[in-house]
Amino acid sequence: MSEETTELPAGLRGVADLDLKPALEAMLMVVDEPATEEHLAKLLERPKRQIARALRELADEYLTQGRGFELRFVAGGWRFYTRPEYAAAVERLVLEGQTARLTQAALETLAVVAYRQPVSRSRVSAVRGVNCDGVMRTLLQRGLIEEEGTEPETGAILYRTTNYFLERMGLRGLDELPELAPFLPEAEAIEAETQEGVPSFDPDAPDSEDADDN
Amino acid sequence: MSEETTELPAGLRGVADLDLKPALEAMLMVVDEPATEEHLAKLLERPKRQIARALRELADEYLTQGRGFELRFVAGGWRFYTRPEYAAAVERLVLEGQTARLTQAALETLAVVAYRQPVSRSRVSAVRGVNCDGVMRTLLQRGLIEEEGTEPETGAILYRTTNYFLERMGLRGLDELPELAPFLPEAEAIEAETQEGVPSFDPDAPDSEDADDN
Amino acid sequence: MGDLSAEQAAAGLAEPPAPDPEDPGDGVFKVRLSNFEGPFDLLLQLISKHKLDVTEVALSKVTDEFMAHIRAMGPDWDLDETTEFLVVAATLLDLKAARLLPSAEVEDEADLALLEARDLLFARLLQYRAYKQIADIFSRRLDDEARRYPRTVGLEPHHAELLPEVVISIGAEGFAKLAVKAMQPKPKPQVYVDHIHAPLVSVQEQAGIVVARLKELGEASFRDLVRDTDDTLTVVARFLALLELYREKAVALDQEIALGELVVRWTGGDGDDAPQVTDEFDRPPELPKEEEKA
Repeated sequence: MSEETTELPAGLRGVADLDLKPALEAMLMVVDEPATEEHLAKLLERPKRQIARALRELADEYLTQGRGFELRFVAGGWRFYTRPEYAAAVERLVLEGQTARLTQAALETLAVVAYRQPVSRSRVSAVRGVNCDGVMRTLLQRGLIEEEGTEPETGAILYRTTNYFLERMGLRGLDELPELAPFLPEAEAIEAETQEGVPSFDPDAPDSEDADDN
Repeated sequence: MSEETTELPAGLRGVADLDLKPALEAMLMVVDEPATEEHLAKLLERPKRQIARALRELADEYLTQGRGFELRFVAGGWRFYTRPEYAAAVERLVLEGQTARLTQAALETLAVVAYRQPVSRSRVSAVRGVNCDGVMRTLLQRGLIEEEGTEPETGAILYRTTNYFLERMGLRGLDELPELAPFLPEAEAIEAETQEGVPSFDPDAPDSEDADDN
Repeated sequence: MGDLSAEQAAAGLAEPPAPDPEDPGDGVFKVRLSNFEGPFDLLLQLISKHKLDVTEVALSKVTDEFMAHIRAMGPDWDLDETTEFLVVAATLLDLKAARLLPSAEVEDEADLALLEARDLLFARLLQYRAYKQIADIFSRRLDDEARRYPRTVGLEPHHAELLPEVVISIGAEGFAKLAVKAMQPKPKPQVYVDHIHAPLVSVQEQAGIVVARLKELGEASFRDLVRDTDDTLTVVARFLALLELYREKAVALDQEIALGELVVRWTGGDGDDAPQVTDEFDRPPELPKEEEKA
């Protein structure tokens, strides 16, 4: 919800006095695309060479300390990865509770993205009336949606559906998504039902076993 | 993520011989919500107590080593966070995800819900002396509170705080909320009085609760 | 669908630095522009302005200012807000009046009621203050926490590959229906109050009874006019009916001493045409102002 931000703009807090290595660790904790040394150098206001050396030292530390994660230089940038020796543990976690089907919340969110794309996360949350960050991550992870640029005014990341989504829906293109208009009258009926019924459980909805929004 | 174990694919490697701490580190690198000790214990096939100790030791190590990240027990589970000292660096990277601050009205309303839950809107309004419907909607939309059933006598919807609230507050659980008593001289006496429907403010008691809730 | 941010601005999130008084928000927003959040907040602010201890303060000291604030708000409030303010104001005035009386002895029930009202006001005020202090703690806590960013990076590609293929079995039409449902504006939470305000007793109806009786008797005390009922609402309805009849000059009212017997005299003549009694009191309440905002 960056539109609403009243926090100090990022640039206003100084980074120049921060200890370099922990600052890098903090930044890399939150990126999911490899971060280039140039980019990190610019953001942290240090020479690139200093950044490069610090990253290599960190990578060595993790190796020496036998950490379960590692810092790797991949595709031109640095990113935290799980260490392959512990893949078995990660795989268990990944597969635990995963199914081929999507939760009701995920399906609804996907539907909103499909018809509103390109759309920001905060907009999706606004439309659905609940925070959708967790569900959006799931959809990203399952390859059904992807990032597509940013909103010029706010800098918010925009999302669209992927080809994989079309494939799973059995559609040749987005233009094959049905028009919404014919379903609008019916929507009122749905509203009426949910207004008086138990709010979060809709027995007719597909895949309703998980009403949980995360 | 469901708590029950699904059948693991035949080819999956064993986790029993993995070193515990790095295995935990690897797993926590990929979770996107707090992971409970029970869950981790089950996945790694170790006693929960052993898991709990290892996690605490890891958290201590990161602190001692001055890492830019920390391992915290929040909202019932463990998760990696960036360390607050390095917020300035992280904020250069992530613009989205910064959340708008809550207004005084929203904060007060959230406080009442947190301590009185489950609680009806009218009860919250009664405590604050103003209609809270709009603010409650905002808190719902932002995922900080959710519905939890209805009051049997009046049919009024009851609200409680969410796990996301705990996450945002960095609390392990609701029991970590500060005691209300020190702020409330003779809290019990006041509670008792206000529980009874405040006769002089509300001629229609016991329906009173909802009389002002429009 | 830009309504969320507008809604947030109006309802819960920090307003822009220079709030525009012309903002088409609802009354709640306007109240906040005056920089207090309801009667308790105002009262606490006034008390702290005078550096008074809330547990000992003589509320009469801040009563005048409180009243001034209410007056300053003008006619813009909706009933909801006004009610709470008036309740507090009435209590304050009571307390102030009590202090002006020479004797502080607790003698009769009225004094006791006043003491109760004061205690209740204190209790609610203290309670509100407690939550306000907690809100400050919440605020600091949320700010601190906002400086920590959870790792939410998700799976590495080779892990994501382990996930089973997604199955979407609802078909394109089902998907479209779902989209419509998901994008449908959510009904605003609201509580229907019609049943509370539904006129259980009709003033028009009671007026008929009163008129019939007065035409027969010519003159009667109010006590007599309500002798056949012990239901408060009916008594109130008959009283309201009398006020309407008085307005229509169909009755004359006479009360020699305050709280004494109220004598009602029929002045409407002997004709069959009954005086006009409106349904003013029988209409359902106006819809909450909230609706207009949507």
